[in-house]
Amino acid sequence: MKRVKPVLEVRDLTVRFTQRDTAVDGVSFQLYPGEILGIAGESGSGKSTVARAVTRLIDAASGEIFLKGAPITHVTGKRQRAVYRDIQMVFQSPAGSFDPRKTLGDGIGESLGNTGMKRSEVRERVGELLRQCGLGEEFAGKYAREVSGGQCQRAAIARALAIRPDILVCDEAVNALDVTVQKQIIEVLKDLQQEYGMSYLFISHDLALMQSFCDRLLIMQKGKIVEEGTADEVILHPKKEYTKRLMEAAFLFG
Amino acid sequence: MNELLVFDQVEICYHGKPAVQDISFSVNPGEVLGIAGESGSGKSTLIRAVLGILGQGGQITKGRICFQDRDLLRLSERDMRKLRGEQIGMIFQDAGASFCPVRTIGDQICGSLSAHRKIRRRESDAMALELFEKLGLTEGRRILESYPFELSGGMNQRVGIAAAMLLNPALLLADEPTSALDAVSGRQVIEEMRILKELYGTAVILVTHNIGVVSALADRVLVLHRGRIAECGETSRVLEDPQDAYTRELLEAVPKLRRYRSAYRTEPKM
Amino acid sequence: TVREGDSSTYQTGEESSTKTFVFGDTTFNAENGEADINPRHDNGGWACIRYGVGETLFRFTDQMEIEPWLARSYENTDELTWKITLRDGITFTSGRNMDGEAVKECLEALVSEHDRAAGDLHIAEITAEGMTLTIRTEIPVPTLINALADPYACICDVRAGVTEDGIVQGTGPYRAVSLTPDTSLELVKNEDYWNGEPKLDEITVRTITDGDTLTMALQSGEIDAAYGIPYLSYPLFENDGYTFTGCATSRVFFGAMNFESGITGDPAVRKAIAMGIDKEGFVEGLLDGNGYAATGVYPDSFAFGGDAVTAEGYDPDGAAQVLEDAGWTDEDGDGLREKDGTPLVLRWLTYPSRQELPLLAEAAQAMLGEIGFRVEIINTADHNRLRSDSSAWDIYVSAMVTAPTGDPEYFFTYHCLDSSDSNDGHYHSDRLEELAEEMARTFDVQRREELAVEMQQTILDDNAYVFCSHLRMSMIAKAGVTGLTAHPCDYYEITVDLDYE
Amino acid sequence: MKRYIIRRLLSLIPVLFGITFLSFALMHAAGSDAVLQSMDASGITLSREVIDARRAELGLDRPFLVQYFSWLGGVLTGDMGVSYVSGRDVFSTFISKLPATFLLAGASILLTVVISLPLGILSAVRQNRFTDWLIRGCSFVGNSLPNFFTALLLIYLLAICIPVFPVISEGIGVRSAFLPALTLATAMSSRYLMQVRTAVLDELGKDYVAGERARGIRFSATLWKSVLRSCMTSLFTLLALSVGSLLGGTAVVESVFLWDGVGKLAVDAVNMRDYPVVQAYVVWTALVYTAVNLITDISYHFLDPRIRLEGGRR
Amino acid sequence: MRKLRRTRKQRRMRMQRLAVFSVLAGLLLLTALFAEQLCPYDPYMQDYGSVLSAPSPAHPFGTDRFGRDMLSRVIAGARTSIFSTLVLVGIISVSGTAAGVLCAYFGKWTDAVVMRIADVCLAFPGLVFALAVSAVLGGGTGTAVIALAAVSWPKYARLARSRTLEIMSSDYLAAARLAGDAPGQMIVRHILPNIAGQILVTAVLDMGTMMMELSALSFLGLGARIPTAEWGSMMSGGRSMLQTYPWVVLAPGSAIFVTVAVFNLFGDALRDCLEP
Ligand SMILES: Nc1ncnc2c1ncn2[C@@H]1O[C@H](COP(=O)(O)OP(=O)(O)OP(=O)(O)O)[C@@H](O)[C@H]1O
Ligand SMILES: Nc1ncnc2c1ncn2[C@@H]1O[C@H](COP(=O)(O)OP(=O)(O)OP(=O)(O)O)[C@@H](O)[C@H]1O
Ligand SMILES: [Mg+2]
Ligand SMILES: [Mg+2]
Repeated sequence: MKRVKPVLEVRDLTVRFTQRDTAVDGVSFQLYPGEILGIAGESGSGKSTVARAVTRLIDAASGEIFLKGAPITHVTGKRQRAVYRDIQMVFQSPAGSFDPRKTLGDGIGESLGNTGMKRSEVRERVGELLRQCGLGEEFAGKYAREVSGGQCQRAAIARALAIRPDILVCDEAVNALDVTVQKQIIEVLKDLQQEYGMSYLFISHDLALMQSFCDRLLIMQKGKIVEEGTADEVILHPKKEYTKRLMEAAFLFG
Repeated sequence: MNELLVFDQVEICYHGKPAVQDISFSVNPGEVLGIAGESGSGKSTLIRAVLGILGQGGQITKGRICFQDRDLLRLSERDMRKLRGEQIGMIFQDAGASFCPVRTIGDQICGSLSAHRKIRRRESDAMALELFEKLGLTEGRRILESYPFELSGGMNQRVGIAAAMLLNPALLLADEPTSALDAVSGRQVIEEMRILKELYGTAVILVTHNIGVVSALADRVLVLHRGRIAECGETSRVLEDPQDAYTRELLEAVPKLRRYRSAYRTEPKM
Repeated sequence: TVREGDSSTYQTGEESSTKTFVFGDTTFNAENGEADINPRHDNGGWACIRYGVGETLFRFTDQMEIEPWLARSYENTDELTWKITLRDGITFTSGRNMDGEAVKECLEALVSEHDRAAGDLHIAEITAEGMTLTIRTEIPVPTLINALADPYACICDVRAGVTEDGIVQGTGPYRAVSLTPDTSLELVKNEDYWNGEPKLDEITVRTITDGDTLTMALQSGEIDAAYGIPYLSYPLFENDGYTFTGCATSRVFFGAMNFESGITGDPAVRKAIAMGIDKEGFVEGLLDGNGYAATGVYPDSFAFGGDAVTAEGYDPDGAAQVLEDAGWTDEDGDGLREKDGTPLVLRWLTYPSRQELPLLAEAAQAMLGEIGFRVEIINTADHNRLRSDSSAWDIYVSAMVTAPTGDPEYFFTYHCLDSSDSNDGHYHSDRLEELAEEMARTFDVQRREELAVEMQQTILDDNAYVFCSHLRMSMIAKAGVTGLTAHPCDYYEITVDLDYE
Repeated sequence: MKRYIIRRLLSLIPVLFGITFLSFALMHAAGSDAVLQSMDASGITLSREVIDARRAELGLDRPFLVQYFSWLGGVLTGDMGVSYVSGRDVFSTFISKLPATFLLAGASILLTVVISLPLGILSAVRQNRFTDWLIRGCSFVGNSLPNFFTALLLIYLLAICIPVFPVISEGIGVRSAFLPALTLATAMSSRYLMQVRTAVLDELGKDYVAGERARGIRFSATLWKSVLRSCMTSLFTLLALSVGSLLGGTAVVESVFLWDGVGKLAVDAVNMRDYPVVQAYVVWTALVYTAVNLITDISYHFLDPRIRLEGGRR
Repeated sequence: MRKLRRTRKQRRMRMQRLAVFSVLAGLLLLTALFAEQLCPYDPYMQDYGSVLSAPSPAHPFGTDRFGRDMLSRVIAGARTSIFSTLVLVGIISVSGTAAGVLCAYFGKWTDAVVMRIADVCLAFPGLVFALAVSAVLGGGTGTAVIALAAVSWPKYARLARSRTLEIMSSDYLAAARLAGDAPGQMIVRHILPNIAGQILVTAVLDMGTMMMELSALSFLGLGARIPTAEWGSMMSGGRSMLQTYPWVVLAPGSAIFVTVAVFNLFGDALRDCLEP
């Protein structure tokens, strides 16, 4: 592939929640600028855990993570916060990722406020982001519990895009959405990628969607990467039995 | 008379604000009705209204909902309780959360059976095991002895279906039974519902925003858009020749798995 | 050998022939130093004598005069020698005969084990000869006979020893069979009592520290007589169902002035305080008549007490005038007097464990407030440390027994002299020192009484102390109980006369 | 599990150390001591020499730290010293009074559960209806009554107006235990009842309640079989936590009812500044309290399958 | 239709309830504030002429053993009792919450040390503590407040700690971290607002309990200084009069009851509205 430096590189990442069980076991991959890397795999295979580890929300037991060539495996404090200018994430459960006592607008504008942007500017930008993700501006004043799951997830995507990170980690970001909205969001993501050269780490179990959206695919099983390749390669010519089973199921939905 | 469930000009409000309006449709015995639509369009609201479990702040403000020619809105809580489970079953989006976390599955299945008929634990276990087998659930014994949190999401979902089906209801309400699941488990759930439909002739209302699921299972499909019915008709007709603009949009948006050459043997059943 | 008491002798109505009696008492507890009835242990003698187990060689009459009890007579041969003849035919409940030897052993054990007794008696040597006992003291001790009437001098059989629970064998009308500290004491009749036949077969003394519980226990009939019922519950018993007995004791509520203080160092202020406290009002209004307004150190029942002396009477206007004359004036009209910029703030140190003390403080606060004082009450359990710091208080108000041995010297020795340990206010009077010296040398009872009056008058004239009230000791019994009489010395409760119909 | 218990036991050590040291230090700071205190109570003035001699006898003249460590050393070798006041062995006195207190505490916990569990549940189920208001009203009354007052009221009603129970306990027995236990239970119930109500209300809002409703299960069955079982652990914890205030309460109640237990002993000892007894009491309360909470924590592992099977989440 | 009306009515009732109880609680506070102006008599004026007189038109709650008007004393006591309770509850809820949040947030040894201290305080008999504190600092309401605060804060620390831990594992806190919040910001913006409701409700519900505990100390002479009117000490001071002069006990007793009830119901209503 391209001989450019990866924006995100993960080497031998291992994460343990308990002493015995290893949630992620020696995972390595690279994410190149402007690339969309998909991670698929059955439930509990460690997809979310990878996402949380690369965003430094949980500590890796071993292995290394490089962001634009710089190691971020163990950064803390200010430097960790600096990392979040480059990398953002959309969480799996939309409702739980908004503070129940803050409006969606507050949540979306939080990162902007932290960069020192003025209140009024923040408000404007929030409105813009909401519109971009297919929501009306009035949603800025609503609380997570007052909107449906899909609406909430769109707000979460707006939040992640607010400071235009270089890397966006989407943990099943569009699964809760109905297809029309899903399509709309995917369009937004594609536009952003084209415009700013953003890279995505796209976690999903919707293979059809991934086939059309992702450049490369990783298939995870029990914390390990079992298969890796371009989206078409993996989907159309799966090598492992596990991947085949996954595909078989996916066709049913298509 | 032959309609099992009839919605007649129903309007449902949350805290006085209408969530769905002017909904009329019916379900015949043994028929699978798919309800599709964008999120927030009121799909869950409709089926929760049938069981009268709208929760805080929700109520039916207009129209009638009739089940087997009985107006559900006029039934006493007591009669309603007899209907629930026995006549109308329900599968939740997150079936795991609809089981009590500190009792075993077997215990709770027995509990829901004995709420409607005299039954002993051994009998209920036997019935459950038999159904599990029909549904292709292996390790039935272990499941019965497990707590909900010990089972994976897919397992919980399938147990939820089984628990609802054990009472052999005339109508089964399923609220996004697959959306929380990965493809493998989701597929199993769909398989099972098909089996049930064929075995028992249960009518099903299936709420989902996955058109694939709708096309795999539903006889008829109802498309909701912003709380109103956008389109309603035979599944094949709606999918192939959508009349409504929104339905068309919906169908176009569905990502399709491209299959260059028949690289893969398994044909989708539909 | 010791007879071990069995704990379950008491059973209500076991047999109609057995006469049982339950006496409830708030004071029979370790807090009062009465953990048991061993006279050599703290104030155990109080319990020993009160509950009719032990008796002393001498006792007090109702007029607080000394009379022989286990002794027949005494003779003061010289300043250092006392000859005491014992009564014949008395046996301890252990069975041993009470003779000179037994009493000698007992007193020797007492002075070796009981610090206060040793300090009072100054015994150099005791010799016993049949029924006579000769006591030689190290220094002249005019109050020796009084000290022998103190409860600690209960005569017990030392050879019979003390059980683990603290039971001793005395000569009283009842014999202790079992004792649980802070809970109960079981007594049975002493069949061989020397002074009449005890009327009751079994007595239980229950420690009921909580006054309200005691009240209700008497109401419900679970106890037959009680000591220490709160005054405010008295109306419940003022009917035919109950009888009262009470009299003034030498326990006095009094304030000691601090002579180091800028406030109470001023004689006018002291005088104003003495004049400004309405003792009658306190006694009538707050103690509901269950106390006696005090003039001096001792109550009426003592020959040298009561009206034998004079003190400032209640006169608020006069008190105000005294202050006014001394330059304590209220310039700014806020009701608080000041002199040279010093406000008339009186720090009133007292403690909560005796419930009447805070009441007195509160009453005085209002009374003295009328005449231009501001009274700051320091009500703390830590008063003993505070009072030794003379910069921390102006008046220290406590409740103390002033004549435990019936003799007047005790109070002055402990409270008023330069050498007194409790003279924390550093009161000093040349005249008082002189009189005290004379008192220490005087054996003549008449003269001692005169001295006592004079000494009291001295401290009262200096307004060094203000005596507010003597405590009335009361017992309430079910109607039908006879022979239960309150005694001014507070020592005698259960006697051979106690009976009920 | 074993490791968990061991870890909990180890964490007890600094706690006990802290408690003993603090109490020792504080009692000293509180001024006065057994000797002076007995002087106040009896009203007999003692001379300085007598006071000093007695203090020396009790070892009260030694430096504070020496006293503390000598006491602590004794405790570790099973010797809690002798009472300054009665001169008895503290440890054996304590042991002899423990059963009475345990009986009382046990009885009041039992009564509390019997009173507040059904009422709390009823109150939750009938939220904001008349029954709820009535029950809560009673709980406020119970909450506003100091222990001593409840005690007097109960004695007055049940021993004097209707003489069914004795005022002063006739030894340690069920009949005697009833009134003191009821006193303690009144205070505890009125608080516990509200906690039960809250816990049940919380639980009633959970998804599975709707789930069981949809399955047509009778509400009463849901309540007894699922809701109660689910909130059992939190109810248990709350009950265990309230053992703390129960232990405090026994002190007052035992004194009023003359119940010959540790609480009464402790109140007397505090009044008397009888350090060895106070120390013993403090250590004892702390031990029991910590033990009760330890047992509760461990019993979770049996009560709540979520914790039992996940292996010690905390 | 019927259901609709009921739910709407319920919502309205809930707001009404909050309004009613906040008005009542406000009234209590006002009484405490303007106690001096409201007293019909001087609450400290002794009158041996009418000692322990039964309730009458002149003295609606009767008089106490000093002949002071009980109604005036109950009103005057509102200030001491309610304010000292407010201060106490304020101290313990704020300090306990702070300790709990910091423990949960910084974990490790901070947590271990602070929670061990909390264990010590929790298992410590309050009476001993109160005795000592009052000896060192002298008696008075302040002392009692300090003594009680020392043994009651752990409850809040525990509550705050467990809630904070719960919040810390939530996705929205992860989102806040991703938004670049510093620890302080996260605590102030997300953790505190989310636990505040529960802490507030607990604190309001604690008012009654704490009022009782304060009065228990007054009873031992460790609380309010003589002759300060304070409900608890008035009640304990009158304990012997329950049978003979019941009004002396019942007047402050009912004042405590009313306050406890009002604050409890206010707390309940507040919770219903804060956490639907
Ligand atoms: N906070 C946690 N504590 C303990 N174990 C955890 C935790 N989070 C995840 N795990 C475990 O780690 C493993 C991987 O979980 P992860 O959430 O990464 O799976 P996933 O692939 O995202 O699954 P899904 O598709 O269901 O989201 C699972 O076995 C899970 O039980
Ligand atoms: N408890 C509630 N209180 C207030 N509004 C509600 C409540 N539940 C749902 N709504 C509103 O009602 C509308 C319909 O909600 P519903 O949950 O039925 O949507 P849905 O079609 O199931 O969406 P999704 O596919 O996201 O689950 C939405 O606009 C939602 O915001
Ligand atoms: Mg995941
Ligand atoms: Mg829904």
